[in-house]
Amino acid sequence: MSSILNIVNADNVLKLIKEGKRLDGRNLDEFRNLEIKTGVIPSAAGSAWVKLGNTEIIAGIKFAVGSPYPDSPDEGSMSLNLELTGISSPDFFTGPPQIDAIEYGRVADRALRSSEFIDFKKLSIVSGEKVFVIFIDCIAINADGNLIDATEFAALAALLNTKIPILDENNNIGKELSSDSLPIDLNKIPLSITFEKIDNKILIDPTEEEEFTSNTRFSLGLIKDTIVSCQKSKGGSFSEDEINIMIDLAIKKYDSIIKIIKSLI
Amino acid sequence: MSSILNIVNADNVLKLIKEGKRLDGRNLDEFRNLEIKTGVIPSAAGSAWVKLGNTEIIAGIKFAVGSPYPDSPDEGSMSLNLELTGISSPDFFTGPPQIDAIEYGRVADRALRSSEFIDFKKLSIVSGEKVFVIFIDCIAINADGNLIDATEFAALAALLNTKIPILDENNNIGKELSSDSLPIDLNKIPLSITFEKIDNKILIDPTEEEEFTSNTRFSLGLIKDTIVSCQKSKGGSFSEDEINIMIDLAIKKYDSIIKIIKSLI
Amino acid sequence: MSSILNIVNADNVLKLIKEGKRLDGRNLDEFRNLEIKTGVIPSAAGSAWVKLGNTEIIAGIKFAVGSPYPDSPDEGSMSLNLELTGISSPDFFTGPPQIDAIEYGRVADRALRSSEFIDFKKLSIVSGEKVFVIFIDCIAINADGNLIDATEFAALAALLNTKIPILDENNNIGKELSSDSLPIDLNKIPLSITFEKIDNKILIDPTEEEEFTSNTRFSLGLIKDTIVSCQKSKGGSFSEDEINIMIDLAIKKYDSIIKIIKSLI
Amino acid sequence: MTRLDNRQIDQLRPINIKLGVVKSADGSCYLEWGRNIVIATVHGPKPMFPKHLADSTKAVIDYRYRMAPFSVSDRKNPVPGKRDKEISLVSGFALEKAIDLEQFPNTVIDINSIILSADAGTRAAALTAASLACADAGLPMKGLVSAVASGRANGEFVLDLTKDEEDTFDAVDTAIGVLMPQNEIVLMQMDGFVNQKDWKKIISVGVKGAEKVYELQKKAILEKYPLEGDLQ
Amino acid sequence: MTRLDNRQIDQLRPINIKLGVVKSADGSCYLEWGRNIVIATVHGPKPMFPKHLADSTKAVIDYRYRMAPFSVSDRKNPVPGKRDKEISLVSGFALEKAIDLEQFPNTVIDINSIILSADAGTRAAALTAASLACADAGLPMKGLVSAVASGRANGEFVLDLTKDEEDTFDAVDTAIGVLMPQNEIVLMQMDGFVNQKDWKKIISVGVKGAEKVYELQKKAILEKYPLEGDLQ
Amino acid sequence: MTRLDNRQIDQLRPINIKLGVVKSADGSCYLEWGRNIVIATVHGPKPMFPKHLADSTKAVIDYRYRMAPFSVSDRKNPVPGKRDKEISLVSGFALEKAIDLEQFPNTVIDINSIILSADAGTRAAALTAASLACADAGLPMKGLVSAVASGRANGEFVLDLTKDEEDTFDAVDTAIGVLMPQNEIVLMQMDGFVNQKDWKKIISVGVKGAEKVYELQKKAILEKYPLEGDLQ
Repeated sequence: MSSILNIVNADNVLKLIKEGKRLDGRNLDEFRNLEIKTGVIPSAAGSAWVKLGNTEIIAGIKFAVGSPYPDSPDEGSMSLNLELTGISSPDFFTGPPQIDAIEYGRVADRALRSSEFIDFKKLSIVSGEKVFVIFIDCIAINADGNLIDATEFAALAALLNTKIPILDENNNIGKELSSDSLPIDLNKIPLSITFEKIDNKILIDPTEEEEFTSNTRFSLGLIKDTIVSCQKSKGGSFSEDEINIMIDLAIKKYDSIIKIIKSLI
Repeated sequence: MSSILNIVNADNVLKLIKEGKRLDGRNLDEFRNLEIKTGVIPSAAGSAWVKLGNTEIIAGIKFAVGSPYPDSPDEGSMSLNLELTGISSPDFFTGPPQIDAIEYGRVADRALRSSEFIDFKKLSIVSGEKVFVIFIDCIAINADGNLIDATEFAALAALLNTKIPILDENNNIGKELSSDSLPIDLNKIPLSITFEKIDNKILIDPTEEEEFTSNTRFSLGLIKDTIVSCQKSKGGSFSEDEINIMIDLAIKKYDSIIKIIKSLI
Repeated sequence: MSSILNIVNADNVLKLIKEGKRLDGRNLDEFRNLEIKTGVIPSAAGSAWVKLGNTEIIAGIKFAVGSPYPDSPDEGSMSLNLELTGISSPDFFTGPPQIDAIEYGRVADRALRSSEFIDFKKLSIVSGEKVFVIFIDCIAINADGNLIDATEFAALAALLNTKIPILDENNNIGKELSSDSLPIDLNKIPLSITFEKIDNKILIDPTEEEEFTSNTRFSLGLIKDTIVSCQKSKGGSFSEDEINIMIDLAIKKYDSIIKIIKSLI
Repeated sequence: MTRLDNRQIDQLRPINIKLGVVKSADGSCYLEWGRNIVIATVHGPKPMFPKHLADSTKAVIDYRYRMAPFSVSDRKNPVPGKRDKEISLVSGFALEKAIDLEQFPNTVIDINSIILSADAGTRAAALTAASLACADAGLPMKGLVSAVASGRANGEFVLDLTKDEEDTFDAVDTAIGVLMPQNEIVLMQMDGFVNQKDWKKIISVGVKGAEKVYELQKKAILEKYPLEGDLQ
Repeated sequence: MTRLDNRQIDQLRPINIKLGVVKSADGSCYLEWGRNIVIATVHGPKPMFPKHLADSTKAVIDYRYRMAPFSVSDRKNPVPGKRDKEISLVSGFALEKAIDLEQFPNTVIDINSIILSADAGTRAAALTAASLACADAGLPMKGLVSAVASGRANGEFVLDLTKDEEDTFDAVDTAIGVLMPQNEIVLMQMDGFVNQKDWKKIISVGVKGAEKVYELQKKAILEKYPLEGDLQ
Repeated sequence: MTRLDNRQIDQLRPINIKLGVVKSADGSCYLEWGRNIVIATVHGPKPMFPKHLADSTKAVIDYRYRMAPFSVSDRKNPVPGKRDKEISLVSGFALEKAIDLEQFPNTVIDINSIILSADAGTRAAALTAASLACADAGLPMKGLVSAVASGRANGEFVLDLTKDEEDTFDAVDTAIGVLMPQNEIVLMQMDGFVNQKDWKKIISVGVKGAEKVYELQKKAILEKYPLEGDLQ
């Protein structure tokens, strides 16, 4: 992060991109290798360890019992939190969440939330009083670009791997997990797909060097060809055409990645 | 605030004050022009926009349902908060309240509170359990001196303009406002009147330049000739005689200002 | 704290220690004079003012009514907090607790807690719902070394001096104290005994100069010859033999100090 | 087909702009947009402290979006939350291309927008006002950021949704900020559930809507600076 | 007419002062005032960090008023609240005229007062003790700040109210700090409901009460510094 | 006599070590210890900011022990608590003698350990992993810190307690960190209720257990650095 290496490499990234090439040899529209292991954390109700190239994120799920929101008295809720700590970079501080972690976490959260792939109505315990709250905690282990998508994939994989805890007689979370999975609609699994623009070329799944070189980011959340969320970020701009191109590209990518995610179930 | 302009002007303020004059031509015991608009914020239960010379404060009222204090189980309560943010000055930080905002807000709050012009006993909902809490949030839009009085006037005007919300079946705040005003005793409306001392001259309603030049402040809260609060501030001192003079001066000023406030009802 | 005096004195401390001597003339295994006054704070339910040489700590006890922990529904609880503020040193900040205060407070707290000398089962009010919470607030008035032991002694003395408040009809803390002392087992009173190592010599009850000179600390919590807690701290090391020697030394010291503590009852 | 508030589907709510309202600021803008009320101020450029946050090649924008506690239905805690921080971040980014920041290396430009009253579309209103406050401050503008929300409500593609429309069952809401007259998209945030074809339509509605906002922005600038208006 | 605690209406509670009680501080004061107990310490002057907070013409006073968690009826949260911060601010101001700050440009003087036990009048007790701690620190004093509360309880104008008197139905409470022997008012805070004539009387009672506090302060200084006492 | 999990009383749980797992760090270690999972990383030495925190004679260690929110039975708040801070402090101290810090004056070495899954003995596991991450970072090591818990459960003196053993009625738990091969105790924290004779036995069991941990640490280093292993 922000190391001298990035500055040196920015030059190389830029030179290659002019020829439509990338430092790691990928095509502009090619994702890095995606590896996912689930059930890696025995203490969690669900967990996943995602490697997207050299970027690594661990997601763990815990349940709590909370009050429902007044406008949805019969629905559980969820909360996604991304931690960028000193583990993954000397520049990340331990302490209050910094702005990058807030943005990345919120973009990943919106993709999951808007898709409505979890049926929160089935996570009510006592109508109007007690519901399940799903805590999705994501921790960056190695930061090499595209933390948004890696976070979203890790959260997804962990949720798909989750078992709901057994409640005790007072409707509190017990020590054991049941055999029940989360009420998930497998036809509505949302993916986050992130682009950067360098020298007017759009590239997918950026590395840290590419992010450092680029000044324009676009993230989409989608289910097949249904769009559920988006975020334009950083100081550059896109034309309407470029937005449309990225929409089409993201839709094309959905199938290959969702296959990897669904293979975990 | 603390701009080079203030330093330059301090000299001029000082020169003029020796002749009993002020930079803006006012007499020492003269308030700036006071303009108040109420009902300016559709989302608030009451609101006011105060212009005192170039100083501008917006106050907005919201209600919440809370628990009463143990020693007054049948009384509602109120909380005044002043925000000095980057909006009104590059020197005000967004974030935790800084010491000026705390002091000004507390001085204004004490004037309102000690006067007992609101009958909090009529703001109980369920005895000992639920009461109305009145939140008075004041935001400085332009800071040109005497934020204490401007804040107090804005809070007052907003309270006089407030309608109590309708409660829903569970005694929670509903979306609509009733036609009921706050239970206010119009004979007990307190005003804050603030003085600064420059070169042993007492002046009323200081501008920012005057505040910058002065090292001694005195604020009074009063209802006609009844005193309800006071605050001496900054590093200078007053004689007992000077205090008595300011008390008399404040009482003289009460009528003209209360007329403006009451004209809003 | 961290004054130039400490740097100068470090040299002298070191020279003397080579001859087995200390700057204040004590033997290596000798505590400073310990004076304790109890009942010094009329507003507290129990209090003590401890002077250990020039180190002075005031401890005050307050009760609150709280919920029991889920795994001990019939037990009260306690919380020890040490404040190192600007009162005792220009280097202690007022504000969030700094790391030294956290460590010293936790070491003192563990000695008290592990000893189980307070019968928390007798501090239940309504089984599973309401229990007494004992707040032990310790404030450093003068910091001249060994704040850990002085804090623990002050907390102990205050607890031994404490009267339980009378509850009102709603089981809230009333204004008056009863004549009931805390349910304390006088055979289980734990003492904290702290050592530093300088030039391979072990010394007990260090002054601030000695702490500044030393890079290795060891604190024991014990009841006669029963060990209830320990903490090794700072950047140096001990051999297993040295640990054993300190255990024996601490046990030897227990009687003389517990006599002073018990004389307060 | 008209809407709950009788607007056409591609019609903006009434927008009322006044520049230079805050005397102590270098630039400012008061903006009413339907029931939204925003004030934006600009202070700077001024030297950046602490210095290690400065950029030696250009001015840094420090944009803060805030909601007054009384601007929403239930009183909002005045401490900025994650949503406020995220909106501040991406809105600050959106302003970067509108100002010639290279003219002021090692400085910071403080831009503050406060929502006094909220009724959907507050980030767009705040950004639109902030862009005008920058112009009012005499900053060297390359263009204006014109922002608006577009989306779907009750089966219609509509411009500039109200809170009631945001709460419909099929609502899609896309906030779009466009650098004008260059017509470049500098802000875009969306929540919803919509097929790609429809969403592209929504974006198109939004971009066209931003042009309407731009016309109003230009008009407001020309009103205050009749002789200098070089943005038309 | 005497009071609940049998005092005359213009009589102070018993005050007990001891200087130099905190060995590590440059100056200190232990003060019992009725059931109030305060310790005040002074550290400095010392260089101010960070430097941009320093004043190149004089020393800056950093005064902190704190209440021990166990000093009041219900345990007080140790995190300073708005009341603590306000009292710290105005009390620090009150000390400025008592010390020749111009002798120490670019420095800070840390003054800390902690209330160990509270029974009304704590800000006055803390300020009185702080002023003595400054003298004990050998700072160049122009005078002492002598503080006390005066007010009304049960229809009487009384000096130095207790908590019980503060809680009477017609209570008025005015904290007054006077720079002595100059007789200048440097602190004044009031809450109540009282006509101007009566309040002027209360102020007068307070100023006279401060003189009584000053006599006790002088005595305490002379006890510790019998030869150097130039404040009588 | 064996234990709940069939171990011998002086037997460690299975330990699985992998060095160099975090690409962006200067050194790193993944460690499974029974059901505990830890990752430790090292960044540095690098210049210390702010400078007044630097030590002109040696590198400063900034060690942070953290527990992932999902590592324990009830979700842990991600904000570090007093326990986290205390463990970070004493564990950082424990590493000081293991590294030749004098080689890097005015710098800081950031060492982070995060507990991903917790089942008793997490501070020992974290410290053991941190020490290996330092070696992996190529820091000039004087030795390794080998840490383990020893104690009593159900009347037996046992090495490396599990959570179930910690919860027995007579449990004593002593975390011990030993600088190896020097055999110096650099960390020791204990809670319990045990006579001195038994506790000395427990310490002895712990020190011997640390040697076993050291053997596993050496093995892991030799696996990754077969030619350079000068720690055997």
